Amino acid sequence: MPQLTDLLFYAFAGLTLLFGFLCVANPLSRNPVTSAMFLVLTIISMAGLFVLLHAFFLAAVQILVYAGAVMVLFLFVIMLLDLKEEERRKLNAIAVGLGSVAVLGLAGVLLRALIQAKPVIAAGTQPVEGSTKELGRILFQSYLLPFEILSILLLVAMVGVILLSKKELK
Amino acid sequence: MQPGLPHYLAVSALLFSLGLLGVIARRSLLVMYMSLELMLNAANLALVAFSRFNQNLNGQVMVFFIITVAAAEVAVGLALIVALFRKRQTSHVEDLASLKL
Amino acid sequence: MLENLFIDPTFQFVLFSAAKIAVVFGVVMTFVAYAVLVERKVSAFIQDRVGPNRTAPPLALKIPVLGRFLQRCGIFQPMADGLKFILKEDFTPAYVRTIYFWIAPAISVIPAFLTLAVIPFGSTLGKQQMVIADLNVGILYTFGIVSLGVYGIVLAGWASNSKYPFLGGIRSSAQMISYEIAMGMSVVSLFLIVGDLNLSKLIQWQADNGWLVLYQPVAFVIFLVSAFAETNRLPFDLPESETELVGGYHTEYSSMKFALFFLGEYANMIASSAMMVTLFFGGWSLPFLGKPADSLLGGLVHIGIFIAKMIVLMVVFIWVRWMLPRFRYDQLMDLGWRRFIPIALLNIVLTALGVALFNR
Amino acid sequence: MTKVVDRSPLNFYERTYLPALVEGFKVTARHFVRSVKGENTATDLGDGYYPEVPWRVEGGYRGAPYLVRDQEGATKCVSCQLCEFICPPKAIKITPPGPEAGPADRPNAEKMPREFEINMLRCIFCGLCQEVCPEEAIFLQQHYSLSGLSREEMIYNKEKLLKLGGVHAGIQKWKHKLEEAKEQESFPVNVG
Repeated sequence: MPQLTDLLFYAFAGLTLLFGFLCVANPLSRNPVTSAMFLVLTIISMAGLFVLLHAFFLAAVQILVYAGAVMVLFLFVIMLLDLKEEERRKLNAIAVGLGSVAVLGLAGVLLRALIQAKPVIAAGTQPVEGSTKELGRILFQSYLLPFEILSILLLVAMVGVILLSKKELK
Repeated sequence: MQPGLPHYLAVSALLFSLGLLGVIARRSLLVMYMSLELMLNAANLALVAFSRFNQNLNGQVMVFFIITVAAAEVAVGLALIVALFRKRQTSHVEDLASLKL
Repeated sequence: MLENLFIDPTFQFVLFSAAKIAVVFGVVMTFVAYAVLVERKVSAFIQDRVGPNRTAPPLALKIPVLGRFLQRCGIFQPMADGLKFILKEDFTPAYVRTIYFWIAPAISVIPAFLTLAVIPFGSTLGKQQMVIADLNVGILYTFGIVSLGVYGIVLAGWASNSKYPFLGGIRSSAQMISYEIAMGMSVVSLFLIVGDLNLSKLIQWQADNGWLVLYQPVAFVIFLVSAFAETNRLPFDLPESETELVGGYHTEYSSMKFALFFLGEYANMIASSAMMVTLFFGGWSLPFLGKPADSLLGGLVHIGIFIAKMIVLMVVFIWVRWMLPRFRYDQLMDLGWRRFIPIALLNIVLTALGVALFNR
Repeated sequence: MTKVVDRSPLNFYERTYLPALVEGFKVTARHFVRSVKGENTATDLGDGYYPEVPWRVEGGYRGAPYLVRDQEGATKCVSCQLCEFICPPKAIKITPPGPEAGPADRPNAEKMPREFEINMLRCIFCGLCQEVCPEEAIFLQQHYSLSGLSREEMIYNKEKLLKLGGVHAGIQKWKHKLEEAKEQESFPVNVG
């Protein structure tokens, strides 16, 4: 009898891929808002996968940052720009065809590599628990320098965005 | 079958391919940008899976960094798109082919 | 076979969780209905009016004195309101984006209820912990779900395809993102002190060491004001301000779809009151009742204490609505970005210093 | 020239909004407590509340427009259609009698309206019809709670309007005109 968590993995994985597909290639709607909403759903179901991997902190952060802030920003911009014209454009058939071939090739190569790969990890060992405390300790001890660099990056991004969004670019 | 590392990696690979498909096939800057986010998320999933099955938390820390960088990147990218839209009244990549504003 | 099933821990877990969800859902729905009534009564009394005092089923009026009294109190008004919402014509304007127009009300209700899942509304009853899901990252979960609440409003504004709802939606998204930051930063200092993200442990800490509002009054003020902004209540109800945007994002909505927005707003109010009780006012604990209950009666008393605290905070929510005028939008943004975020940051730094100095 | 009055600058304590909050709380609490104790207008309505005891309307109130009869009970309207023309929302519709109609039922009038309809759903109670009427036949009266179950019901016809309007004995234009006319007959005019 399969475990509940195993079933949940297949459910969440299926949902993630389905929503991801509907996000990039929705056959019914080419509206950017629809894409954005499906991306939100993709992110939420991915948070489900994170929970199954016992990365609770990251699951929460994933929803909080991606679904709660980044995608709202996307939605905000889409609505602000009023992209009615975009929905009426025809797709370039050649580009879509060749693109699909390339993507299918890539997916094939990746999956083939996965199947042929020898598992390096011993099957019996206990998987690691992603507790928030442990994560914080590593973040502020081993990764302190990258963390500080990241904060400077955020500051730079903030200044850049304010500069870009000014009416007159001088 | 009990899902292990290969299962998660397969999902991640397929998600990455979907993101790539979006970048290639869709012509709206915003949707392409969203597809890029999808690819980043695929990488996140792979890293979390590695971290879980590899008995150390470094992968999760990396994901933490990626999420932060992605947030900053989205803010700057969207500001650029809005600025571009103000100048050209379009966010369609085929209309944005010239090098000068 | 059947007996085995009842002993099976997974089955028990599912059973008790389902029971808890059903009870919490029912209680919250009742609370929403009567919060509306209290709101109407309080506003009426503040403005020298009488408020709802007529509705009553004929049967109830047969009770000698009590029936009349209950009618005067408006006890039956919520039922009439609910019935009215269900029976009204459900009107979808011709130029809306139909799918989003239909799902937006649902999206605005769901997060409000999901937040309640991690809030410990009592200590223990029997052997069961009185929380639906005792997550290790409870507070982060809450913030994540609350941040999803903005989608309902933004989509409603956009899908209505009309100017005022659109302005309401845009305003609301900017407002909610801004105040989420201040809100999140204000609670960081709490967790610096307690050292855990689990809400049950947070309450236990408060039961042992005193309420956190005494340690962190600044954080409480920021959280309270941000909660007003997050729930779109006056003085921050700019997304729906009647006098300038007609009704904001729900201008085009009628009947049950409108009722869902209404429900969402009040459920959000309940959720944030419950959150504040949990974070700052010691949850189910009182200064002399700090131990998890071992008897059935004790458990019920703890639940009662939690609900009483929550009602007090909800009356604050309702009272403030009739006390303060609406802010201007620039004042709102100024308050969020230039006052609260720096103050919250400073508060975090000071708290961290305090913890480092005293908590060796 | 507009005069700009400088406000006195707020001090730090005032800029924290706290005094305003406290003041607001005091005012609302005072009203609340008085209402609960029953010392406010809220509970001091004497006879009762609105549906049972109708709201008392003050003199200048502009309610629904109705047609009125004169002191002898005759229709005052002469279907001049001025009100129909002036009506901003086009709520009034008059059907004049036409050439074959009989004489009016009162002196000094040639024709009465065959039908006179006011669509109360359109009416905005502006009072222009009353203003413009040369015969003083239509008045905005103090009827404020108009309701009905169908749209047709809300289009008031002549009979209904006359019944609701009643006899308007106060303003009797033609009575005075008749007196004046009689005085004119006994020329020279008695000035004293």
